[in-house]
Amino acid sequence: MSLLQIKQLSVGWAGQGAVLRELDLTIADGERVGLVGPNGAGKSSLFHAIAGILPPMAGTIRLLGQPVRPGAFHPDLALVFQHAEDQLFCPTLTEDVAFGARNLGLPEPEVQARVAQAIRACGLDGLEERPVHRLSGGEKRRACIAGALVMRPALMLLDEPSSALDLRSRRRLIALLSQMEQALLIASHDLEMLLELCPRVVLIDQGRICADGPAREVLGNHELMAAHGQEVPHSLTPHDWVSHDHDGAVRTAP
Amino acid sequence: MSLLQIKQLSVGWAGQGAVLRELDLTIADGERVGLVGPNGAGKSSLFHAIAGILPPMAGTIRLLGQPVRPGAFHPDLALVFQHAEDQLFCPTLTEDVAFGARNLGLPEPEVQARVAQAIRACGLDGLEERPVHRLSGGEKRRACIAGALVMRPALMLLDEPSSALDLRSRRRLIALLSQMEQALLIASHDLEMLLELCPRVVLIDQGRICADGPAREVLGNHELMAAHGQEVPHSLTPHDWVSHDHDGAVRTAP
Amino acid sequence: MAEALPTASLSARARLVMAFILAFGIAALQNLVALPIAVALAIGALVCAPERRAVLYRLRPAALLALMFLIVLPFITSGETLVQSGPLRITKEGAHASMLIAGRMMVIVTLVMVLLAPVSAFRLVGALRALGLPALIADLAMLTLRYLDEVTAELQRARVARALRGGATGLRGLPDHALLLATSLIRAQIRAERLWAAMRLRGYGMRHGTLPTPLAMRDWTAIAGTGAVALALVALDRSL
Amino acid sequence: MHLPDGLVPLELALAGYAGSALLTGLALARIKRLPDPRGELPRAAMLTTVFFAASALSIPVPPTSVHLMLTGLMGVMLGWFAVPAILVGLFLQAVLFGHGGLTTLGLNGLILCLPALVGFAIWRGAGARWPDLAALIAGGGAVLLALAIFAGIVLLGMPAALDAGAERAALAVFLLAHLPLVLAEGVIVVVLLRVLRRIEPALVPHG
Repeated sequence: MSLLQIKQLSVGWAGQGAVLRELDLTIADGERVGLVGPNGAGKSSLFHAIAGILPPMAGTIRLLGQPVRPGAFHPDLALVFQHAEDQLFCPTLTEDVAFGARNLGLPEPEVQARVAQAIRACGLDGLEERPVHRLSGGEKRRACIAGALVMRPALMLLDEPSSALDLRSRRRLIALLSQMEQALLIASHDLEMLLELCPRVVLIDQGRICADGPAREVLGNHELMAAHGQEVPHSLTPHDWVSHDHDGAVRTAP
Repeated sequence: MSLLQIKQLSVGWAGQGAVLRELDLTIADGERVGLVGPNGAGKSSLFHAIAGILPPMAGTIRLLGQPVRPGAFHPDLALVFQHAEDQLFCPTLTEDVAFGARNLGLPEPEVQARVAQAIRACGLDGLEERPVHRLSGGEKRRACIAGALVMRPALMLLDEPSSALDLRSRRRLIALLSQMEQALLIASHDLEMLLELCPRVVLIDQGRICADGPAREVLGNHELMAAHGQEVPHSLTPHDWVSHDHDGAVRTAP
Repeated sequence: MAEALPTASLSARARLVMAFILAFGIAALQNLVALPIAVALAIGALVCAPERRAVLYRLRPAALLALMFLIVLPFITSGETLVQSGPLRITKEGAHASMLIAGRMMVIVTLVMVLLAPVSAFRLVGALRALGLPALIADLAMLTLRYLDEVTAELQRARVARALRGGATGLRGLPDHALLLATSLIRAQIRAERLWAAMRLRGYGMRHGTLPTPLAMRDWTAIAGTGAVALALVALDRSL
Repeated sequence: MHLPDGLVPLELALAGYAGSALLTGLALARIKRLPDPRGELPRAAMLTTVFFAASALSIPVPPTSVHLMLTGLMGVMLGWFAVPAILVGLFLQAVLFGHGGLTTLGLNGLILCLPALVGFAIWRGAGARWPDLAALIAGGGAVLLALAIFAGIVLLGMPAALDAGAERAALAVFLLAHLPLVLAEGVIVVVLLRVLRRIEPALVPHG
């Protein structure tokens, strides 16, 4: 049984026509999948549909064999938003991380244990009592992940997790995600990160899946990537040394 | 006479000690300088000090030979913040771009002419009456730049201009900045962009300048960059093909 | 069609002044003599308005309220019996009062909406500024409007995030709403600091109040015409 | 809870405008005495945006759902800025959504500004010593005060022939219908001010 099974999914916002069209996607337990595509391709809508925020116009979404009911609480699934600020609303880090665990109705010692574990896993030790708005960008991102981890979801959806992070924070985030056992679906423009994390990449454009396969094959396919407004990541471009024109074209030095 | 002359500048936020320490920096007219360093190195504080938002604890800042007075309006200097949203505070694009020009006390026809010119230069034609919150991320960034250009500053400070932009928008931004005649000081973690735009790069860490020189030399110096938590940009790393470990280390394939 | 209307080219300032004149004129009516004329005027304006769909939509809260007055007031006012059925008794005074209140309400709201619907909220605030609203209040209104959609969207995303993490529903969820609001206020404070820096750097407060452009002839004509209509209605109302 | 157009007699509406104008003048004079009135503006505007946005979203209070009024909280956090902020909000609600009215803008201003200023005064006087009590009064109490002023104005403006028994019944229904709001607002303001005093005390002076 696959963890997530999406069949013939069509999704749209009221009065604006379909954003996703008859989309099929299956994710196995523990699998890490990158989701790429231009802005407006439908990545966010897909996440909203999977999380049950946006009711589908047609098609089915099954998580662990059960249909995802719009508006219901699915602890097996966690969504990490692009803007960390939108999802950190408790006064301190500990309280925020504990929020989901408390709502699962777990006994308090179990909550405490899970919180401590999630905070440690995300490298946030020592910041337990810090007000969330005083955390740095990278810490906020990891705090969101800790708040999701504490519910022990089977699938985590991450929307642009590395955006607006500096190199060090980005590195830490990649190290953290690479150690996780959960299945991850990561939407990102940071193709280098996806290359490091995800063996499999899905390219979507205009609400349809245009490619689904091994990361190196999809991201390294110049023609395919260019057709959907993407650039092949630097590390997949064979070159010794490059110089750049001012018009932005990349030219290989002799 | 140099455009910007900073001598022995020390800066700090109230009650938190010095963030910048005895810093010297000179920028010539029309020069483009990249500013790199880890988060918390003092890049934002330097920008705030140059713009007169943060009064220096010691040292002098001269712009076009005149001292920068904290709190005063310096139309020769423009600062483009990282958060585009928070500096586009007028209802429509045209009004926002005109804001600075109107405050210079220019006659209305001159204001109109400058606004039209800035909007054209930034490739925002056709969006004149668009409410600013309806602009895309890339358009917002360019709108901020247009709002700065309209005052005809001699020096523009840009804080992470390419953050949160998709590839296409980033390309457009680089093309725009590469054509500008103003002196630019660009703080960014996007080293590839700095490499394209700035002949000179300044590396700061812990409130001090650690390196100041030609971009390729500073950014290509593995030892120096690693010592300050930075990575040498991919395009300066000689390699044919690389593979990545899951712990994030880059390994060159045989 | 919109171009054919004489009101299409009116300035936001003239529209505001006209809206106030009409609103106060109608509010002054005390009898049911002039009111039918006002109702006819409002219906005519609504039919001619290019934005009638939007206006109709915005009339809903007022219509609901007016209906409530129409239904309730006649029964709870003492006076001369008009109709009686069992314990329920409609009085003449009650019927008069309810029709007067509901009629005035609908006429005012309709006319105001028809006049102001074509103007964006930003331009309305700009018009108020030109009409002498203190700069501090006008700036406050502009900034509030500018960030309203965004802050609303942020709050809604935060609510979704709370729900996805199993936030309690009903009364037990109330403290969570306080937390969301607190977070929003802290974000507002941080945003305000950045905003202030950006405003100052672009010379906020440097400009000495520029004089608003004078009103056009058609604006003056429209205002004078509206004033005459309002005066005539009130005079007719008082003549009895 | 806004007074609509056409309900009250003209004289009362004009008196409302006079009262609100007086309050605004007083507030502007107090604001000008602040060390940096212009620098306070962005903060006041951004907080106002949040209050305005939050009151537009409904909050479930079984068996119903309410729209928060937040007038007492505005007083606590904005001080004298609450007066222009409330008037701006009322004007926009009237012209954008048809809530309230143009002729009753002055009266509605009084209904909300007076409780806001009372909330401000209570918090300044007692916020440091009895924070929870002051927050409760500034939250739920301000709603009650606004309800009272609203009811008073409606009674003044209603036709004289209104049946006394019906009047009392209507008042009772009106109060009962707003009890969930009083409760929700009281709880929310107490929790909110506790949190802010703990993690961002600069936002709530006098606390």
